[in-house]
Amino acid sequence: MEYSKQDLLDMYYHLVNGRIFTGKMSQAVNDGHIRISYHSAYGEEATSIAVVSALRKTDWIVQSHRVQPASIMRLDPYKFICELFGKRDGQHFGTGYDFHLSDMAGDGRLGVPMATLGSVVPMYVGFAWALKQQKKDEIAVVFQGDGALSEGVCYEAFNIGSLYKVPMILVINNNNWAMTTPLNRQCVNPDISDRAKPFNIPTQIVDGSDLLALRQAMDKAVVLARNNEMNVVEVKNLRWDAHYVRQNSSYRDDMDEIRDAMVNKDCVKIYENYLLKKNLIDQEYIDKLKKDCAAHIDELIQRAAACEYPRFEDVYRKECIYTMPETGGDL
Amino acid sequence: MEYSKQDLLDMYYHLVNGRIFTGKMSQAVNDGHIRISYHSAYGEEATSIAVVSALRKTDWIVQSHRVQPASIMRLDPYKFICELFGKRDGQHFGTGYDFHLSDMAGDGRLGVPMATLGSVVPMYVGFAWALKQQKKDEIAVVFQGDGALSEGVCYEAFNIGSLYKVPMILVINNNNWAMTTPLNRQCVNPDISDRAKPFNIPTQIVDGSDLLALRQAMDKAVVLARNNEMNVVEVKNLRWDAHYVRQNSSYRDDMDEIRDAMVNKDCVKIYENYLLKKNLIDQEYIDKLKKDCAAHIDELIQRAAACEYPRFEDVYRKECIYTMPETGGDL
Amino acid sequence: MAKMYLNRAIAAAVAEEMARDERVFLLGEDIINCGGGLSTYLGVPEKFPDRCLDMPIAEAGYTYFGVGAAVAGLRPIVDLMFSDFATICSDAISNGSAKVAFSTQGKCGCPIVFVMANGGRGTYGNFGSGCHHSQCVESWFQNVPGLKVVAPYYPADVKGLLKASIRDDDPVIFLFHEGSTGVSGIVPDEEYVIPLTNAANILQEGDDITIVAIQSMVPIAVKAVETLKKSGINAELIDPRVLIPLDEKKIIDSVRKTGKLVVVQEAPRRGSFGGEIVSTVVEKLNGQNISVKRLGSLNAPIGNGMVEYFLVPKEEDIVNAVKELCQK
Amino acid sequence: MAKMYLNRAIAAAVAEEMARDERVFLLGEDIINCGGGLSTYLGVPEKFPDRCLDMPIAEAGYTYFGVGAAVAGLRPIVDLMFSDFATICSDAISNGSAKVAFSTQGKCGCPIVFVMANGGRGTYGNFGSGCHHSQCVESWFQNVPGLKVVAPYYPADVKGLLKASIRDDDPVIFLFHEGSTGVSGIVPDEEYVIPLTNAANILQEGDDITIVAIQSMVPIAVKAVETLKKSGINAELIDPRVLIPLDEKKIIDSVRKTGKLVVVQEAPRRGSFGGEIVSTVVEKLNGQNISVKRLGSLNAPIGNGMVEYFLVPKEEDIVNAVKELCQK
Ligand SMILES: Cc1ncc(C[n+]2csc(CCOP(=O)(O)OP(=O)(O)O)c2C)c(N)n1
Ligand SMILES: Cc1ncc(C[n+]2csc(CCOP(=O)(O)OP(=O)(O)O)c2C)c(N)n1
Ligand SMILES: [Mg+2]
Ligand SMILES: [Mg+2]
Repeated sequence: MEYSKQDLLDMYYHLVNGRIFTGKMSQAVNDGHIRISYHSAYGEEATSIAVVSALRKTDWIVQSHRVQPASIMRLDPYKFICELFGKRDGQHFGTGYDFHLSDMAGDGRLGVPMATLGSVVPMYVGFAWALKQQKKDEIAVVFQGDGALSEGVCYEAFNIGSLYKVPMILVINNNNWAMTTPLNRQCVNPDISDRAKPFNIPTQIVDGSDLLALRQAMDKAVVLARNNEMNVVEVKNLRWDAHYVRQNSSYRDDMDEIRDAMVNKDCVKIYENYLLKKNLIDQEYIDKLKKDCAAHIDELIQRAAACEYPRFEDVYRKECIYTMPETGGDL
Repeated sequence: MEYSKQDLLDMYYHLVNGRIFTGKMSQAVNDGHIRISYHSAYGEEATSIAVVSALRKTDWIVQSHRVQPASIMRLDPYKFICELFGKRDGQHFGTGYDFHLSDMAGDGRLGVPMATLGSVVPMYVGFAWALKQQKKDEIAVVFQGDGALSEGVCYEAFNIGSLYKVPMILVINNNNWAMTTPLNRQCVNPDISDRAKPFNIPTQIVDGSDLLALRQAMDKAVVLARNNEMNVVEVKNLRWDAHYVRQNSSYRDDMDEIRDAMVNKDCVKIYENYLLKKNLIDQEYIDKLKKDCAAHIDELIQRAAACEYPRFEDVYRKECIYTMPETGGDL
Repeated sequence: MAKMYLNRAIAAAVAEEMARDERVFLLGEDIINCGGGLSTYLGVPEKFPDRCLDMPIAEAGYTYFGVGAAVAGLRPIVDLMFSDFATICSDAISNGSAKVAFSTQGKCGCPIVFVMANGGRGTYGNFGSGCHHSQCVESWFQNVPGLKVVAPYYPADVKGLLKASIRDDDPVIFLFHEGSTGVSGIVPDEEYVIPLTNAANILQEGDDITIVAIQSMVPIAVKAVETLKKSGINAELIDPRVLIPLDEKKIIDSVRKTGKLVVVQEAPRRGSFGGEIVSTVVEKLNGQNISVKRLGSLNAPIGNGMVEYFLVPKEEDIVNAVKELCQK
Repeated sequence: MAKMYLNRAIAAAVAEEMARDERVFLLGEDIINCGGGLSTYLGVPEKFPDRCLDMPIAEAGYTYFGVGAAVAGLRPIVDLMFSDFATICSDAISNGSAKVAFSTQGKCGCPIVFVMANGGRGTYGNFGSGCHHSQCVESWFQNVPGLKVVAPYYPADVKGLLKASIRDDDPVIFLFHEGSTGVSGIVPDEEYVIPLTNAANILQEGDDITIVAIQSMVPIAVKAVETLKKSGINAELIDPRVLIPLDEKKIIDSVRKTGKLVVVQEAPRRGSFGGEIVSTVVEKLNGQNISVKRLGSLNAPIGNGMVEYFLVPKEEDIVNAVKELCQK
């Protein structure tokens, strides 16, 4: 498939912005702005970018805890940062963090996520079926990690999704680690997407450092999903950071691999070199873009830091507990 | 593999006895002796016989609700019938039915089953691991149906079982129906054992009407399990009866297939013909055996029918609720 | 007014609501060929073939499927057969459906009904199927904010409250009693809905003592009340019908008047919803000297067969408890 | 006597019991590389490499794995990280482990401990992680006969009761408080076990009112008691430590003396274990005029971040509730 210049440059912008955002949020943890475990997407940003770029604005994504670069393509990044900081201007008054961040009513089309791993897989099989049932020409993409795929509900979802032919894509971000447990202690076969095959679900395996390959895989996946063929894209990544920022990572026995990946499998560098070779960008362009992105995010961080914390009345409104509060009993 | 004459005739005895038992229990439902849904193994008896015949007496089986012919190879059939009738002489004073029937302390080596489908699969992965950990040279065989295999815990069990290499065999009795739902409304791929393959678990598919083929498959499976290789045997059966005896089965759209199976795929007839051809039995032998089995079971039924119901003090003993009743609080 | 079996009342409620609102759909095991595992939806699949979904035996997965569909704007009715199986999908219920409104800060609701057969059959003459088919689980969800819990007994109540539950914009656990799918009762011919609020029914007025009976205990308490009359004790009998939101006012008003409360339920006594009722009442009536007693099943698993009868409160237990309190 | 962090107390209890009985083993997520998701078993895997099992993220499956191993004669400790995840494996806990003794009619037990971090972190200065990481779930299991439920607060209690739980032959839900893994306390040097029976601790004697505080509310109630002393109110403060079996006697004796009871807990007020305590007390003290009040979190899901603080009872809530009852 051929992509337009604009398309290629847009992806580059999001990739760079995602990388810088990732770094800035790690810094925000160190600065005490973020006070809940922050799961960095460092090194895995291309996965987020490829997925969202391949979608229409009317399609849905369901973020996991490690795809913030995807979320900020859909949400006002200021609202997102405030959410991470637990501040009142957050998308959900700072009560959602990124575990519970959605945009159901706005333009972001972020589905309601779940912090119990795996459960979004069957949940969005149902969601996607409902889209089809309502004759909406929309698809849903769910992100989950290699670890999450051990949950039995994923298998139930493959079964139900293939029976009911739903417009959904599961993107497995296989970064070789679940918290402190390496993949080889989670399962004997590292190709996790194989588990969808017994249900006749099409699967692809892609290298997470190659944005264009990812985008091509996603384009294929989207065509299938629009034809109500649920399918799986497994992205082979390597988690560069600890499970959460500032976690003691002395348990990592793959530091050599990480160092190598940072040099030879950096999705930003690889894509940058591709664009340079195609003469679509030059060093000046790169430098300016990076400077602009950094400055913009810094500004948002400053605003978010200055924002106040939510008040009781903001968040514990009766209609936030029960949609029909009159039948919910006393708080 | 070659089986001794004695072995072949033993299997024949159990097969015939299992068939007759199955018929007699259906009758016991009609006679009002059994007052809980009875799930008949009619037509599927060979599966039970092959499994138990392939095992040592020290190995464990975990019965499902449709393998009574296996259970009576391990348990005193009088105690089993009393259990079905809810009578005091039952293995568990008639409080277990076949849903909750075990023989943990006696020679039967029936593991504790669960009436929530699927859950025995991970449970006996743990049980089998514990056997290995305790250096017992024993294996565990779990029966579950095609329907039960839709539960996500089965997939979790495949994963954990292959990681921890446990001496366990899962026998999937795929009889094409789960209650009133045909297999093609449960999944798109009828070969359910395929689902174990992504975990590198060896699988076999066998015809449930062919006792010898079943036995051979089980023999292979047992060798693997004794080497701590968890594996799966999928038996292709067809449920001849309704889900439970006396269920209205007007939903069945495969009556032609059943009629054909009763003539051409009857596991008793097929095995009988094999033995006849090998001159191991003759018609007189057959007639006498069937008469004896029927008479014996009739006698047990009569005794069970005469047995009294359990008393409060039999079953609600404090140590049946909590093994250490002193820390269980009041009843 | 016609006599109707409880399972027909369920089917009628579902069919009426599906006709009224095309967002309503039904999913569960064995829906198409037998109207659900307990034949509570007979006739519905024929009427609405596109909105009746057979599911594989994967309660967690298909309950989540329902939650997702609700988030996407539909109104699923999830049949779970026996309430015992709610354990398998309690993540979808308690962490899923119950949290949607809050975690979207009111921007999205989760209109979903979880229908389950609650309790045992032993109470009604058949043999029960034991500890994985006959549990009373209403209290397992009593401490999960975001859920509503409905537990009626009579067919007319089941019909009207199920309709209200389907129309409710929040997740509702709808429990009908397993032993009573074959129980019949008078059901109005015309359409009606029983709101989930202020739902308690005073089945008998009386001044001497208040009896609150939950679900299967209602008909037994009705008999006990008759028996007590003969001893000159006039009990007020209340069927709360809905547990969350509890109609506290009617119960408290009654106990304020009588000063005595017996709560009777089929669930094991310890940790049951009865404790919530007792506690709510005494808290609100601080200063008044109130005598209370909870009756419930033994704190023990329930066995297969006729031993179910051993566990569950009987008419005489209610009569004795009332007499004991009235003597004080 | 040494100061010890709560997570070290857990590790010490587990290591001691594993040394004592080779049937004891530990399984859960991230056991090997970080001593469990909340680092509560640091050092244990190095000491007992053959008896520490990393599990894939499959709570239902590995909890059942534990149940099976217990049935086969071992004594598993199943770590579930956050108690919120108990929903995922509640079939294994409630329908599995709790039913083994009964369904084998006493021929087989199920000695297993389910260890979980209960409640929120917000109470202790950090930011909590919201409605899937910070729930207080002790009441979700209160109506499942066959289970025992242990919920201590202080490191010394956690250690002694965890050891008793591991030695117990029945399934035990062992809840430590999530917000307090970094809380330290004095722990005896010598070996000790705190039996699960009669486990309530009277932390302060007093005649005016009884306060029963559950888990994270204990230290807050301790402060409230001090504050109340200044107003001349002498409260008796009881930490039940074990909820099932509840040490009813100490609580009832206390309320018999004081005539007033405040129960305070972090769980949402409605449907919580506090209702069970209130109900048990008033039932046993029929005839005596007792004033009661339950304090608990709002009946609402708990949000991420500092909004956790908004929900949970605070010292002043306890003080006010006590004063209110004492004025009557
Ligand atoms: C049901 C459930 N179990 C455990 C956790 C705790 N937990 C949060 S993230 C995580 C690791 C997830 O690994 P993976 O899915 O590979 O995602 P990654 O962090 O590598 O992106 C775990 C165990 C959880 N949130 N939910
Ligand atoms: C978790 C759970 N869900 C549903 C049921 C109700 N149920 C009992 S048997 C059955 C059908 C089982 O089908 P299958 O596994 O194929 O076994 P078969 O009856 O065909 O032998 C169902 C749905 C149950 N017992 N447990
Ligand atoms: Mg990972
Ligand atoms: Mg079947």
